[in-house]
Amino acid sequence: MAVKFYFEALRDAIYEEMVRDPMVMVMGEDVGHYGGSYKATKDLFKEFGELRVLDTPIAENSFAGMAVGAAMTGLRPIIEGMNMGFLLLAFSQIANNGGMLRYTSGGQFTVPMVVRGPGGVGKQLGAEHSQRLEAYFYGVPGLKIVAPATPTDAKGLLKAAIRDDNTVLFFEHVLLYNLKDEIPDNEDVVIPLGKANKLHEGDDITILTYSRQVHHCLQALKTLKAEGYQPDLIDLRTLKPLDMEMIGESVRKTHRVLIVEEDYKTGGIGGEIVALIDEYFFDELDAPVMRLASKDIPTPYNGKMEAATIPQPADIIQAVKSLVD
Amino acid sequence: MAVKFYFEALRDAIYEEMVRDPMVMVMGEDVGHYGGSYKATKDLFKEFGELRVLDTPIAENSFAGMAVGAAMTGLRPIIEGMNMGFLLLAFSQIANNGGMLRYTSGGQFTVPMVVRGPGGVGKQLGAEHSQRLEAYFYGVPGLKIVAPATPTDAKGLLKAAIRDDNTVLFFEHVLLYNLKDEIPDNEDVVIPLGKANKLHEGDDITILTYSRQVHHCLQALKTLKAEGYQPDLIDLRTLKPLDMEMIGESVRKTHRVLIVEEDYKTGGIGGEIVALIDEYFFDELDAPVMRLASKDIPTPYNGKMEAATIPQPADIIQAVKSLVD
Amino acid sequence: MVQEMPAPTKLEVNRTEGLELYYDMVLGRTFEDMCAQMYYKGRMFGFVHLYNGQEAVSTGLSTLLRADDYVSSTYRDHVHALSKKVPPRAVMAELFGKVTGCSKGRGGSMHLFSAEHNFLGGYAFVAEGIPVATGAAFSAKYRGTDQVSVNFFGDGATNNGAFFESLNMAALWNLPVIYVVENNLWSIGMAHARASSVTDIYKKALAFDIPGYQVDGMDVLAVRRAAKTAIERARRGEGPTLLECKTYRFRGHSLADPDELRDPAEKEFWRKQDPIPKLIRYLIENELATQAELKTIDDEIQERVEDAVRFAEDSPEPPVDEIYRFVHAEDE
Amino acid sequence: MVQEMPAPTKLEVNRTEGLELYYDMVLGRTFEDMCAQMYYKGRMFGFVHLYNGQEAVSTGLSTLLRADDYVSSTYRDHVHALSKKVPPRAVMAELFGKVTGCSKGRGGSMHLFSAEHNFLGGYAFVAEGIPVATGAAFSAKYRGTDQVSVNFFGDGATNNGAFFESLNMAALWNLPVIYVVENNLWSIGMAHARASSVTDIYKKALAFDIPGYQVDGMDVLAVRRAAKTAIERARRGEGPTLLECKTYRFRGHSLADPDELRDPAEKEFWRKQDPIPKLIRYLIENELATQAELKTIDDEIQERVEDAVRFAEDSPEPPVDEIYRFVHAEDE
Ligand SMILES: Cc1ncc(C[n+]2csc(CCOP(=O)(O)OP(=O)(O)O)c2C)c(N)n1
Ligand SMILES: Cc1ncc(C[n+]2csc(CCOP(=O)(O)OP(=O)(O)O)c2C)c(N)n1
Ligand SMILES: [Mg+2]
Ligand SMILES: [Mg+2]
Repeated sequence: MAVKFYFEALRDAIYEEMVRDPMVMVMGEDVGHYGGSYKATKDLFKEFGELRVLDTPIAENSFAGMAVGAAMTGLRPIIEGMNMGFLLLAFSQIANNGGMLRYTSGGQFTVPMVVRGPGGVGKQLGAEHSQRLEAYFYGVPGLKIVAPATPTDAKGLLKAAIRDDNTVLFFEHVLLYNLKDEIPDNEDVVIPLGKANKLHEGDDITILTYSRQVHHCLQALKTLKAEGYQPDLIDLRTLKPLDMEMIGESVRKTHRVLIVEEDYKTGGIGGEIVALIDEYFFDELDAPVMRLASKDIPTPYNGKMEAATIPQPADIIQAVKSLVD
Repeated sequence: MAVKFYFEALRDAIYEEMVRDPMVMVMGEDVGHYGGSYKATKDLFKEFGELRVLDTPIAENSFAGMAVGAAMTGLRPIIEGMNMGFLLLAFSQIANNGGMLRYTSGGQFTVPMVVRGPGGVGKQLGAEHSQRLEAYFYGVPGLKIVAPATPTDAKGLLKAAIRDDNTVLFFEHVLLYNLKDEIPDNEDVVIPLGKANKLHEGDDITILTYSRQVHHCLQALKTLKAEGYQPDLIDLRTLKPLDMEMIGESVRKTHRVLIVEEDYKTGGIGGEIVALIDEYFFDELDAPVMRLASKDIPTPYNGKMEAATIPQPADIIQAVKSLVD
Repeated sequence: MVQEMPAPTKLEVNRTEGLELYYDMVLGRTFEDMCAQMYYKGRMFGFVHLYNGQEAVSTGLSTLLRADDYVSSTYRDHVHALSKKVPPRAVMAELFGKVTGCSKGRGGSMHLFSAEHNFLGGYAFVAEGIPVATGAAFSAKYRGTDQVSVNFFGDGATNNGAFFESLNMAALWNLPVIYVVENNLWSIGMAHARASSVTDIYKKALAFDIPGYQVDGMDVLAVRRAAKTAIERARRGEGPTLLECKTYRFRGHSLADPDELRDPAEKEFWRKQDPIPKLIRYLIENELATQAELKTIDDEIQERVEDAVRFAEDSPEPPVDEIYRFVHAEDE
Repeated sequence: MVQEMPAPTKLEVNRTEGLELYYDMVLGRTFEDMCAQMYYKGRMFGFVHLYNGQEAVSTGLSTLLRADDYVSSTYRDHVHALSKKVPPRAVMAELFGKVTGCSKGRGGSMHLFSAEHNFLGGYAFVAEGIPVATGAAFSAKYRGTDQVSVNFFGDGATNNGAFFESLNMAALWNLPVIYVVENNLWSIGMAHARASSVTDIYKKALAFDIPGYQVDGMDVLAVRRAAKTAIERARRGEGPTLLECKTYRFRGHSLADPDELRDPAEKEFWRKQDPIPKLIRYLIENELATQAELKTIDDEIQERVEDAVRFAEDSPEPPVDEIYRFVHAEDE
């Protein structure tokens, strides 16, 4: 085991996959000489050269399209959005071609591309740098969407994403890059996409969450356990496709569900999860599934307002009590 | 009363608003000399000139941004997406500025812009021309989203959208432009945003739908009524904000809900509606809210496959029976 | 860097080459005319954009390409696919929505693909294929092959950001890509001069320091000459070229377009430039072929296109229960 | 159309003008230095991009603008706002996240706005403000006013599609807009020459047939000269201008940037071009001001900036229960 930061875990994953497969390459703004805005590709260009770690101009739409063309013809590009929000500019390439081209080509072409970078609400970065694209892209057919909460998951899921033959959107969280964790080293950690992770076994409520909110839930868990609550805490990890098996198994056990998400409540992923739980496990529910999500507002700059925008541990504790008691 | 096509109703709305307010103008590809891909702006440039009916180059990202700047400084631009799908290229301008700029500017600027054009699944137009952006944009804070199903609603809602000081996404349906309807003429038809429309009173099930699926539901209704079913059929018309009042009143009466939507099931608007109904009316429900939506696939070109992709009247009839019986 | 093309040498093509050019252009023309018939007969739906009038561009480029070179296109892609040797049967069957189509009936007119022929696709969004073609060129360079990537698009696409972003990157990295602008003077109902502040598109190459050429897109030999230069440059790893071909479409934008805005005199003027009769005159004058021989080729092509229709007619539709197939890479 | 600027006439500015330029540049410099202090003291958060070194550009343009002219910027927007006369108090308070800030504490460093001053905003996405500024120019033309719209952005933004799309439209419709490129040679850690295939940005005006100028962005008088020409042209309704100002930022990209990639020699070279000492020499040599007078101005500005900090410190935060306010136009 070795202690690694989240950003190091990402870098290790990219490094190991580039060593394993010469077709794996990275492109994006400042991924080369600068090492990536959060150092996830630090010094990789020194080892692999400027073509495999390609510094691009500020042209998200076209470098995403370039990645599509490269992926169709044998490469496995990893594109970094310096902030995932900027990929709004590449929405058409990611949706039309990353998501749909394999289908429209009748299965002739695959687009094995990973689109990764920082998402989520940071520390007063302002509205444009605090978007939650996982919700905007959620409906696009053909895409897989991942959002790791820990260094170990970051490494294992990124390696799986790089090896996946579909286009995978990989949402890191801007406030998790400096999170530390013990990671098994000199060993090939690959965590399959589509599998959630049970963080705490309990039977009085199911908590479904992902990315940074996992840590808010873990914080809330301490208090809740001290007060005798036993939540079944699940880190979804892969947002699309969802691990309905683990979710169902938990719901059948707890009959109560709380979703904790950092994306906007309206149009967020939580709504989809509620609908799926109703569809498959409605009779198991003792209460409506509750969504604890960000407020439906552009993220304000002011610190207190920003904090009030996203779910906090206290909100989670309160929500759990309101559902269980 | 006068009989009008859906595209004529749109044109009348734009014409009347341009006459009423000199700051209202239209911009987009082929909106001028060509009259709009579906003739919604036919010959308007002759009356209002080329500056007020502005033919733009094929540059969605920038003409949307131009509309933002124009709207911030006194104009009320209506931008036409020749197909709404193309506005994926303008996602950042629409989300960042149409949706969020008023907030980030502390309320100093408003962006009274209407983004309109054909959406939905047409007749074998292929995947890229058959997208459902209402779902992709749904989470963006600050936006309003409208989707009229009839010529009267098209006219009344478009006039309301043009007068609204927020950015409004206005989804017409590519297969409805030639729909005919009686419209009260020489009279100012303005239909407020946010108000749904009850198309049939009934008490055994609530059907929530919008745009072209309204007509599939009306078709299904004939059969259902003949067989003694009495659905409460609601055309949502405005997708954001939703008319929770009318929805709630209906749910309290029927205790059963079917959502019929043309957008993708996964990540569609239906999921949000299910979650809201659970949140506010869970105890009223005798059965889980059911979603009848498009399959989670890029729209195939083949006619039979395309038809199988979206909900058909027969599916609606079957769904109603499965819920009511 | 905006350069003059070398003057034509007396005899540019031999008999075999000349006949190949003729065959390819007539195949394109005949195929598209048949599409119009089939569309009006209700055999194909959606937006169908025909290539009539622009054949010299596709033929002039693609007849010089290798099988392993890449071609990508727009929604006006039937003939680009044919020139890259995608069989008429596979293209026609796709337009009929049949499982034997080159996209297995899932794509349709605007989404033609053929991995086997390195035809990277029709792209339905304007300018969408430009970055993709640039990426294929990047891939060739990355893998150390000498493959060339050719991308066809229209004048309207050159006002879109992706055009400029891509040319800049191709220039920065010396990518083996050829940007072929088919300047047919119109973007649906928008005249080129109303959409572009500088109408000479080849001059935009200056902004990226790459070679830009303007050629008569109604003269297959002129296109071929420029194509040779650009392809050799790309093959040698010297970088991209912007090639503007002045051409014209003989039909409306799509079969749904009333085509009311283009001046009849303008249409008439360009009809006289029809690239096929022009090549015929060249072949006859230079005694590379006789009228009789050309007639034989015409008949052969007519039969081939009719065969394509029969094939499409007789082919099965994709089974509806396979509707989810190909969404993910997992499903074969 | 890429033109040479007229040679400087002997005395370009009178005492009043000279002192105004001096005041505006020193205010920008002093304000930004204070921001750095406050950031390190934990008074402001997020990404804070300082303008040190580039003052001659903002000052050279905006001191020639009218109150009703429009200015828009990027995330590096503090000084552009100040030059457009947004009070230091309002800008500092915004950076502190206070309700007295120019965006009421909702926007922050990258989202400064002031309707009162026609400051159309900081835009946090690269090149995002370019179409918006173009739209404001369109609006002026539409409303028949002679307002001018000035947009500041960096060299990196000129590789983005929005730059090209916008210049084309501004040229087509002769919009009164001035595109001011602050070419500081770097986009974060990306050297301009690695990102742009043609490093002379002003030459890209050729692709749109509009005037393009390149000026010494470290010389406020040179910038002012070009600005005058461009503003008058726009005011007369003759159309857009692309103005490339060669400049340099004296600090890292943002206060979070380690700034390890730029060669110390390069930094040293540019430090010597500091526009403020350059203007001081000019004012003294031409006897437009004395050292003592300038010192008085420095003190005045220092006090004004400290006052802005006190104001920001003492101002209240926006009430959290107003968190939904301003999402929709309906809420005042
Ligand atoms: C991004 C995008 N915007 C708009 C359209 C609608 N559209 C289809 S073809 C076309 C005109 C394109 O003209 P040009 O590039 O000259 O190609 P041509 O059709 O003349 O071959 C337009 C506007 C589209 N398909 N994609
Ligand atoms: C669309 C978009 N992509 C990437 C970024 C991240 N980013 C912020 S500033 C910057 C560099 C911009 O350089 P330049 O345009 O030269 O302006 P400068 O910072 O030098 O003033 C980048 C890549 C962004 N903000 N927006
Ligand atoms: Mg054209
Ligand atoms: Mg710069």
